Amino acid sequence: MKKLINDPADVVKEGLQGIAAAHADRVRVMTDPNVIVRADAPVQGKVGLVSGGGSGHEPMHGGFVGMGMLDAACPGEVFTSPTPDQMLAATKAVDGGAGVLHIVKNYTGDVLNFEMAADLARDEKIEVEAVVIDDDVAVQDSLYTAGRRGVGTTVLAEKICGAAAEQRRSLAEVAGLCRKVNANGRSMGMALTSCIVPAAGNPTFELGPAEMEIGIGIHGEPGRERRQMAPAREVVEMLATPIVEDLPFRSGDRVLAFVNSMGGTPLIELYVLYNDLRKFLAARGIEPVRTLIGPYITSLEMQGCSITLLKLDEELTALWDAPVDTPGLRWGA
Amino acid sequence: MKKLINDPADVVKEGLQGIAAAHADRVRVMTDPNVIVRADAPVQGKVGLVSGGGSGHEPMHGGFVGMGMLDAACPGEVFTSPTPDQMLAATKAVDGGAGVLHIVKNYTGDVLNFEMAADLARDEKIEVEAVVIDDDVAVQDSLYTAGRRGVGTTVLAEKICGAAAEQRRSLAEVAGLCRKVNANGRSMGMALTSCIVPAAGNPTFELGPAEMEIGIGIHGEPGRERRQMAPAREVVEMLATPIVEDLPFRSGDRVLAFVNSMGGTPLIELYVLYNDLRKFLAARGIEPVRTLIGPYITSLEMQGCSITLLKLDEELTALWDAPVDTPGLRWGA
Amino acid sequence: MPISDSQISDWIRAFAAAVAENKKYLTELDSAIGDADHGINMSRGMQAVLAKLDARQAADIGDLLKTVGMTLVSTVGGAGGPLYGTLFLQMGTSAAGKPELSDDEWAAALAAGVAGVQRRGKAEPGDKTMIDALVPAVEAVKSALAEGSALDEALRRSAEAAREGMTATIPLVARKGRASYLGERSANHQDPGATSSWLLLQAAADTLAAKDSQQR
Amino acid sequence: MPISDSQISDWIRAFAAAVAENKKYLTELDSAIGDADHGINMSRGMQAVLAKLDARQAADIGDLLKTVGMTLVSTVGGAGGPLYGTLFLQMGTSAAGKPELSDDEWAAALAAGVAGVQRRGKAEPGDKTMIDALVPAVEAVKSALAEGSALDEALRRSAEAAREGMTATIPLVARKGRASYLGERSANHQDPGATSSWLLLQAAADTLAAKDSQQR
Ligand SMILES: Nc1ncnc2c1ncn2[C@@H]1O[C@H](COP(=O)(O)OP(=O)(O)O)[C@@H](O)[C@H]1O
Ligand SMILES: Nc1ncnc2c1ncn2[C@@H]1O[C@H](COP(=O)(O)OP(=O)(O)O)[C@@H](O)[C@H]1O
Ligand SMILES: [Mg+2]
Ligand SMILES: [Mg+2]
Ligand SMILES: [Mg+2]
Ligand SMILES: [Mg+2]
Repeated sequence: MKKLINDPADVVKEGLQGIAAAHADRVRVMTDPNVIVRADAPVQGKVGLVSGGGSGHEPMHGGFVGMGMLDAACPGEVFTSPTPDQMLAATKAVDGGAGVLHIVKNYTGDVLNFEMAADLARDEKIEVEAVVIDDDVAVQDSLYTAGRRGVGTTVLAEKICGAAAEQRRSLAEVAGLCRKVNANGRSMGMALTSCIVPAAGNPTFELGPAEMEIGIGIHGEPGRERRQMAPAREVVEMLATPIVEDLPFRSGDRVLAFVNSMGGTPLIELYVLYNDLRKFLAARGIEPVRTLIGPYITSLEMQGCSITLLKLDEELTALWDAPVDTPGLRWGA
Repeated sequence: MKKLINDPADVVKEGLQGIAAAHADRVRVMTDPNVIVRADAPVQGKVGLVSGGGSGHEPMHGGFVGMGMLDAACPGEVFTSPTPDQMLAATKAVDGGAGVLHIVKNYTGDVLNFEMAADLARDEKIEVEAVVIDDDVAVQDSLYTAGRRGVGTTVLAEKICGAAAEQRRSLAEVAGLCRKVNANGRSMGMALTSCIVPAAGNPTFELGPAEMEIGIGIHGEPGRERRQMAPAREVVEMLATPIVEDLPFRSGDRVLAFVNSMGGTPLIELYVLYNDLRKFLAARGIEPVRTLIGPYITSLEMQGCSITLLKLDEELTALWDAPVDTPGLRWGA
Repeated sequence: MPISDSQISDWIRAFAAAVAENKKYLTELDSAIGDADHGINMSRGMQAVLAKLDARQAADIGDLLKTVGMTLVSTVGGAGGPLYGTLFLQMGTSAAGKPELSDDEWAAALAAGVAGVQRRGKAEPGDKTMIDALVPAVEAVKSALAEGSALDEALRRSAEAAREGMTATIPLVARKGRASYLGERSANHQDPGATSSWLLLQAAADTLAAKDSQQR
Repeated sequence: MPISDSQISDWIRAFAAAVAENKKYLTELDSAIGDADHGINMSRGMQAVLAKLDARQAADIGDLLKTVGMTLVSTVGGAGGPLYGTLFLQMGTSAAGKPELSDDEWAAALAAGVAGVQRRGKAEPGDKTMIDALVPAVEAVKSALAEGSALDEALRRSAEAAREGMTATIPLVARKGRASYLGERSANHQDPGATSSWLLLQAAADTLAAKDSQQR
């Protein structure tokens, strides 16, 4: 296992200490339980935004704490959802009297832990709403699954809801907006290599030198199918076709196109992919009016990518463009 | 070779097309010869900033074109310095009447090509100054080498000089500032894995499963020595000790600490490294008052990191904090 | 002879030991159809539980079980944390204020715990989850006691039912949890959660009944 | 019998062919002590030169050589581009306006080209660069002609001197270019640039002299 770490058991703790020290101007890190909080939390009169999930997806979620995005993030162990006491502590720390929104990725663990946390917070008289993000078209949404996973759209929802909360919109409005983003966002991912969970020490799955895994999640779990390596333009088609067909995205739609690295894929490849994606979209009359290209929701050092499309209207576009000032996403501030 | 590309020969071209499409609001991409230019270039009365180098280091340099940083970048083939005609075209495109600064990384190829370009530009009556960045302490600076390589400090110099140029400082002043940044910045890098140049198709060097290469450059070239894998805190010591001793950085110094991924190392590991770096610095009384943590000057998908320290004074700090609006670095705008 | 507070402690310690011993095995089962952490997570949680038990002041069994539940909830994470946490929390509620448990009170507590897991996770038997081991275990202990079996026999039958339920998950296609994303690819693998649940019931048979017969 | 414009073309084409043939070899030499691109870069440049030659209008030799130089400068990049570009540009200046070259004019043009490379790259013989092949080649052609040798003999001795210079780079520790970063680790490897320079001089011996003797 080749990693720039010390003891595998200390990765999350030391990573948090690093974040705390590097971004002391923006965030405060609480330990026992672990929570990353906006330095100026709670912001009075503002809906508090809390998210969280397993570690190993950096910059999500801790890197998105700050003005215009999250008020707090709860980092779990690597790829393991955090616990209710973290979420409760986060919720209490960011409650500015206007209620708290939990943005939850749809995994059984995340959902159950956030549910317990919301119950506990309500016991303490904090108004809490939860919205579950489930945008991964690789999972058949049916009675026979735990539902679609929450992936790339989570980042976009956190940004957009963060902007709305800064405008002092109500908890009901911000939650409604979060559901709207989720309803209009679709994602799918793939891997060229597995990642290695530090505590496990070896790759979660094995791929041959000419194989790739299509429809993966973000926890190193196996995907929908294994295929022979293909050129970027075919990979884009494999990912973008189910995305576009699912919503469906139609000619004339204006979208935010998000090309994400799973961690080990470098930027130049993301631009090659985006070049193929824009052609794919152009052929269908879909216009990418905003882009986000880089490693934003990762799986440790996994090589691979995911594509997310979010259908934009004027409201979402304006909220996307609004200032944001976090370690991982920053503009206008 | 596992890469998300089409034909290896088209990586640079398609990457540029992707950049052009993704960031049309900020940059314009010229082809034949390849140049990435600020959308609003030339900015009248402002010193034009041009840099360039081989591709494969993204976001450097193309991702740093925009308000407050570069006016143009010249992308060469992967890891091969660009050609004088690119640099000439860039220089002409950004000349707003106040002269043009070439920020050149110290590699024989980059230096010679930029020299020829400067001669050609002067023939066309454009005032050109060039500053060579040579901050890599892994190279013994002596009569017996081509001198130190230009690495991480380049990113910082581009940001800081870009801010000074926005303030309409003169060419002499901006060039002087660039030399000052170079004089106060030191870097060193290491690799856990080799990268694969697309046109070559196999790793530039081979490392055993428990080996790492210390003192590498950014082109997949071998480093100063090969060692057994070590914990992050020891890696930090191996890199930071020669950096601190070289300038030297002294107790009481305020620095910008830049922990960079070579491309394949994920953010969580950079934070673990930064956590060890801040302890290393604290033990020496050196205070990191600004941080930059992420993949900013990369070697394709190489796993590894580099550390850069820049000694700050008030002038440099203020220029670092000034607004910047590029695809790769953005704040305050 | 009722089940004592110290026997419940022994049961928890025996479960912790079984989880530690099977940490790699549980994680391997989870890498085939999940995310390769079930053993790591449960073992982290049970180590925390052991630390709590060692530091614990004497109190009633309800209190003991709630402490276990709370500790699991706040240290395990993932799906396993809230589910096992709920199991012990609900058992604790059922046993609230009791310094010892009769056979029927044990069966009632277990049933309450498993019902809590079902309410929280919404899984039915056959969904390929821990429920496939837990529900048969509750039924077995209840019907054994109803038939007049002694506690050791009832616990033995309960653990045996859990083992069978666990094995029966192998051919199933998962409909809950992370394994459900795999669809048909989830068949032919044993569910990790059902496996840890069997370890829990087996630990009960080994500790509660063993002491019970010694003390008889 | 002077060297004609079409012989110079043949020389360039022969060099392009030799570079294409040795593309992998040159790149391998460069991966040992550089960045694994010398063959790729030179071959990209010489392919561009061939395209230019095919499209070219008849003009003088100076013009031809300058076209080669400009094309290399704008297509090769790295250290090789400006250095080989300068070589041909300076040869072109030396041969400006000439429809054919006498033996001495050839030697003078080559010397001017190599002097240009030295001015640009500041390398001395012994620094483990292309200069180690080029400087002996110039000296050899000059002294052969001074001794009264025919052109074919002079070119042969020039190519032979380049080959020896190339081989002599093997034990050297590099002091210029990318290989210098390796310090002592650069010894025991042949310099890629010196190798391509030998190919250039060998191509001259094969083309300029061969035709020369046929036409004599
Ligand atoms: N909805 C559910 N109800 C009951 N048990 C479940 C449910 N979802 C998952 N499980 C159980 O949880 C186990 C996985 O636990 P664990 O690996 O700790 O959590 P995660 O899936 O979050 O990584 C599964 O093997 C399954 O038995
Ligand atoms: N200063 C110099 N003067 C002359 N030749 C040089 C100099 N620096 C490098 N070279 C030559 O250039 C060759 C490398 O060329 P190439 O690989 O194309 O460029 P780069 O080093 O930029 O990748 C070396 O083998 C050496 O012969
Ligand atoms: Mg998990
Ligand atoms: Mg090169
Ligand atoms: Mg799991
Ligand atoms: Mg080279």
